[in-house]
Amino acid sequence: MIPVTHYIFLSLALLTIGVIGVLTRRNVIVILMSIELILNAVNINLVAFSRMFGQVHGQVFAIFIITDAAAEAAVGLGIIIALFRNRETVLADEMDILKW
Amino acid sequence: MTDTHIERVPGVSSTVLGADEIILNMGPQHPSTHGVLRVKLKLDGERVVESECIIGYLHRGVEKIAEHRSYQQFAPYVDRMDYVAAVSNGLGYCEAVEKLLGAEAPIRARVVRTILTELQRIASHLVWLGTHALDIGALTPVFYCFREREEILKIFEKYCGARLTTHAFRIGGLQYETYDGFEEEVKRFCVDFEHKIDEYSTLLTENRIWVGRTKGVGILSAEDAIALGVSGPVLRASGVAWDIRKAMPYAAYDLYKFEIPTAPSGDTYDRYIVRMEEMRQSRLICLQAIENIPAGPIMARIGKVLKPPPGEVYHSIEAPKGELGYYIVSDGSTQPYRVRVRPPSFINLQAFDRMARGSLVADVVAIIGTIDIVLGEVDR
Amino acid sequence: MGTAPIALQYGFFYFFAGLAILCAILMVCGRNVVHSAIFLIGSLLATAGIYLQLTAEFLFIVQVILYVGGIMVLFVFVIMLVNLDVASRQRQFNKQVWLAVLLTIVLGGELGLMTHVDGSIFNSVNAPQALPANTNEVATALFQTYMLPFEIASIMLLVAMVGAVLMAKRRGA
Amino acid sequence: MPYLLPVFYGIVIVLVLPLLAGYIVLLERKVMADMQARLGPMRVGPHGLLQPIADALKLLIKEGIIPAQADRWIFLAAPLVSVTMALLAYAALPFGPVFQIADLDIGLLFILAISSLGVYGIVLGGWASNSHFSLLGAMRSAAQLVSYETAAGLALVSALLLGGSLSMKSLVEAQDQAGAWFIFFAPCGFFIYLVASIAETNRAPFDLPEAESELVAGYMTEYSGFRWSLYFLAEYANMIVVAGIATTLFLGGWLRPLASFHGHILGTPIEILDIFPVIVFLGIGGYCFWRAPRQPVQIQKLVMVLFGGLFLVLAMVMFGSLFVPAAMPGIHGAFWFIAKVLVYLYAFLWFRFTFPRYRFDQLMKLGWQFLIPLALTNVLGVGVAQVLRQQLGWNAFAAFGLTLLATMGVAAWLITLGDRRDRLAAAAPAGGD
Repeated sequence: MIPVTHYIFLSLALLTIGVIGVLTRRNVIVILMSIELILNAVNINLVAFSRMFGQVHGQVFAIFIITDAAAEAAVGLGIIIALFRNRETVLADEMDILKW
Repeated sequence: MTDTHIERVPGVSSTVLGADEIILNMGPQHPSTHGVLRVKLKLDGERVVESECIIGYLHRGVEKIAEHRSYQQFAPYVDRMDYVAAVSNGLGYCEAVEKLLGAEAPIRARVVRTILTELQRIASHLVWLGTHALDIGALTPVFYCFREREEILKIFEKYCGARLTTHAFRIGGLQYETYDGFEEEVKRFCVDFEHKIDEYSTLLTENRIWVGRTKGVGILSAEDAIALGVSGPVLRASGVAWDIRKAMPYAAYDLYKFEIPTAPSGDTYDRYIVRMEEMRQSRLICLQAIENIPAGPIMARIGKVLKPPPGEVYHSIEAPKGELGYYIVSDGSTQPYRVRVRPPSFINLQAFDRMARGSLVADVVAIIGTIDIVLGEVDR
Repeated sequence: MGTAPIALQYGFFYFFAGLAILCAILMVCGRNVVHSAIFLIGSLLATAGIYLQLTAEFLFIVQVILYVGGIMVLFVFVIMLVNLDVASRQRQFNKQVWLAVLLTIVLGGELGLMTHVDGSIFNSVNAPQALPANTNEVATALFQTYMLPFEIASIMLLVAMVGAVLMAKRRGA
Repeated sequence: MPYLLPVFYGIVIVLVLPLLAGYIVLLERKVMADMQARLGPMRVGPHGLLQPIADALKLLIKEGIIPAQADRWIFLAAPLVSVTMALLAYAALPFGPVFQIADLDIGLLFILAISSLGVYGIVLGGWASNSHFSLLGAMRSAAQLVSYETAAGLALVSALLLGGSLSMKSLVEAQDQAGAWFIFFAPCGFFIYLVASIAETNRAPFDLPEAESELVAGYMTEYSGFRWSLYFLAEYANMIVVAGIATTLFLGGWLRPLASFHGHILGTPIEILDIFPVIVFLGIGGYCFWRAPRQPVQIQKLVMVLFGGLFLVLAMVMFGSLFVPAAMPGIHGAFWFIAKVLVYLYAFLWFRFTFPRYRFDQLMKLGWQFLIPLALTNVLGVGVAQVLRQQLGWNAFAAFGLTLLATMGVAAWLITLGDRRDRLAAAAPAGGD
C-alpha cells in the first residue's frame, strides 16, 4: 500500500498547477479548465482517504464533486458563449465592464 | 485547409457561433451540386442568410457555335445542353426551325416525337428522383430509377443508335422509321412502369424522414414563382397549372388526354409529388399514343439545304424541367444569325436564393436537388 | 489490483502521477486552447488511472464517462465554437504571475509544515483495508446514506442545465 | 498461465478484427447490391471474396496527405485515438462463456466509458483538418454522440435492472436463468438502443457527421490512405461493439435460442438446435463448391474451393465439438454470439439502404424529445414490472406486458406531441430559432 502522503503531494501539485492557471491565464476557457483541474486534485485526495479508511464515503463525495464540475462546466461554458457572442473575446481581462 | 472552400469575411474573425457570419462555398466540386454549380452561402451557424449561385463552369458557347453551323449541323449540339433530356432539346429546336421555315412535320413523325419525348420526360424525372433522394440520403431509389431509365435508353438506342445524346429528330420530321417491335416495347415498358412508380412511392412518399426532410423546405409561393419566371414542375408545385403542352400544344399533344398535376404549397415535398404524378401522366400519354400511330411519311418535304426566310421565331416546349424556348433569328442564309436558348434550369435556378434563405445547410442540398438543374443547360 | 505486488503498485502510481502532473503543466502553459484541452483530458485520464490503482473502479468509470466523455467533450465543443485564430497569437498570461508564485509557496509551505510538524498523521492509520468490488457499496452509500444530497445534486444539475441553455441562447430569439 | 490466455485473445482480436471489418464491408456491399437490384463486387476473387484484401492493400499503399495548414500532430493522432478506443472496448466483450479477455465487474460501464472516448478521434480529427466541412462534421458528431449516449445508456439500464449486474458475463447468465432473453422483457429498451446505437456509430440515417451530400465526408474530408482506413476500421469496430452490447444485454449473448428449455418439440428434443451451426456452415460450404465450377477463371475456381473447404472445416469443428463437452459451450457460444451480432448489424445495413438522412435539428429532436423521454419511461416501466413480479408475485407476462403497453402509449403520445409541435412551428411565420 502506497502511503497516503504520496497522493496528497500529487493532489497538491495538481491543485497548485490549477491555481496558477486560474491566476495567470487570460483565456477564460483555460481558466475554466484549470478549475476543473483543481476539482480533480481534490478528488484524488478524497479517494485516497476513502481507501485509507476503507470506506466508500470519500468516493461518494468525489462523485458529487464530479456532478458539481459538470454543472459548473455547463454554466461556465454557457456564460462564455454568451460573452463571446457579445464581446467577441475569450480573454478574461478584456471582460472588465459589468454591462454592455 | 482546403482554401477553395473557405473564405472569411475580411476584417472579421469568423466563428460558427453566429457572432458573425461565415461564408461557405459549396462546389464547384461538391458531391451534391449536380455538376459544377458553385453556391456561395452566407451562414449564420448552419442557417443560410444569403446565397448566390455562381455558374459558368461548364460554359461551352453553344449559342455562339450555332452562328457558324448550318441549321441541320447545329441540331446535335442542342442535345448537349440538357443532357439528361436530349430528346426534348432536339424536339424544341427542330420545331423552332420548322416554324421558321413555315413547314410542319407529318403526323406520324409528330406522334413518334411525342412518344419519345414523353419517354424522355420519364427518364429525366427518374434521374431527378434518384439523385434527389441520394442527396437527401436515401441510397437505394437511385438504382431502381436507373433500372427503369435503362429500359427507356434501350428503346432510344434501338431507335436511333444513341442512348444519351440521341439526336433523335431531324428538322422536318424523323430520319428513321420506328424499328420492329417499337410499339410492343414501349407498351410493355409503360404497363410495367405503373408498378415501378408505386415502388418508388413506397420507399419515399410516406416515409417520415423523407416527409420531414422535404415538407416545408424551400417554399416558393406562386407569386414569387411567376415573378421569377419559373416554369415546369417547380411552377406547378406552387399551384399554377401552367403547362405548354396544354397552353400552346405542339407535336401531337392536342390529340391526347392528360392532366396537369399541381400542388398547393410549393415546398420540396410538393415538387416531389408533382414530378411523380407527371411520370404517371407521361406514361398515360405514351399508352394513348402507342395505340394508334398513324401511317404515312415521316419527313416533310423541306429540301436538303435549309434557307429559311429572314425573320425571327420563338418556339417553346414543355421540357421535363420547364419551358425550353428557342429564339432563332434568320438572315436568309443557311446559318442562323442568332440562336438564343431559354433553358428552364437557368431560369429556375434564379429562385434558389428565395427558397434557400432561412433554411439549413442540409436543406440547401435538398433545394438544389428539387429545382432539378442540369449544369450543361444552365451554362450552355 | 489489491493483490498486485507493491512494486507494481508504485510503478502504476508514479506513472500515472507523472503523467497527470506533466499534462497539467502542459495544459496551463499551452498556447493553443485545443492543445490545452487535450492535455487536460490526458491529466484526467491519468487521474482515472490513479483511481483504478486505488481500487475505486466505479469512480474510474465515472471519471472517464462523465469527465472525459461528457464535460470535456463540452469543452472541446465550445472551444471549436469560439475558436479564434487570433486568440492563440495574443499574449497568454496576465500580470499576476507573482501572485501565483506566492500562492504556490504558501500552499507548498502549508503542507510541508504539516508533514514536518507531525508526519505521522497521514501514516498512522495507513493500514490498507480491503475494499474489493466496491461498486455495490458505492451504490448503497449513494442511494441510502446520501439519498438527500443525491437528489439535491440532481436538482442542481437541472438548474445548471436550464441556466446554461438560457445563457447560451441567442438574445431576442 | 492465467495471464497468457487473455493476451492471446487480445492478439487474436486485434489481428482478426480488421479482416472481419473488411468482410463486413464486403457483406454490406453485397447486401446493398441485393437491395438495389445489382450484383456488387464480383471481380476481385469469385463473388468479390478477395475484395476486402485488395481494398486493404490499396489503402495501405495510398499516399497519406496532410493538409498544409493542419495541426499536424493532432491530425496524425486523431485516427489512432478512434481506433484504439474502438479496439479497447473489446476487452470486456464476451464472445462466449470462455472467449472473453476480462470479465470485469463493471464490464458494461467499461465498454461505455471507452467508447465514449472515441468521439475525441472524430472531433479532434475534424478540428485538426482545418477545413470548414471537417469542423462542421466534428461539431455535429460531438453534439450527436453526447446526446445519443444518454438515450443509449438509459436504454441499457432497463436490461441492467433485469440482470442485476454490470458484468457482461453475469448478464448473460441472468438471461439463462430467467429463461428468456431480455428483449422479451424490455423490447422498448432494445429498440431504443437499436436506434441510439445507429446514431452513436454515425451510421445512416444518422450519418450527419460524414453526410456525403452535405459535408463531402464530414470529419474525414481531409483524410486519405491509411489514416482514413483507420477511421473506417474504427467505425466498423464500433458497430461490432454496439452490436455486441445489444447481443449481450438483450439477445442472450452466446446462448443458443431456447437454451433454457429442455422439452420436446414434435418428438425431437430441443437440443437438436445444436446442430444448426453445422448446417449453416455445411450450407455455405456446399454453396461454394456448387459455384466453384461456374467460376470463369481457373484461379477463381481454386479460391472458391478453398473457401468451401474452410467452411467445411468449420462445420466439422462445430460437429466435432458436439461430442466434446469441454469445448462445446465455448465454440458454439462464439458461433451464436457472432451470428446474433451479424443479425443486429444486418438491421444497420437495412436501415442504411432504406431511409433518407435526418436533418440535424430533426436528429436532435428525435434524440432529446423522443428517445430520452421514452427511455426514461421504459426504465420506470421495467422497474415497476420488476417490483410487481418480485414483490407482489405477479405473473411475469402480465407485469411486463402491462408496462410495455404503457411505454408504447407514452411513445404514441410523444409522437403526436412532436407532430403537433411541428405543425405549430410550420404554421407560425418563418424565422427565429
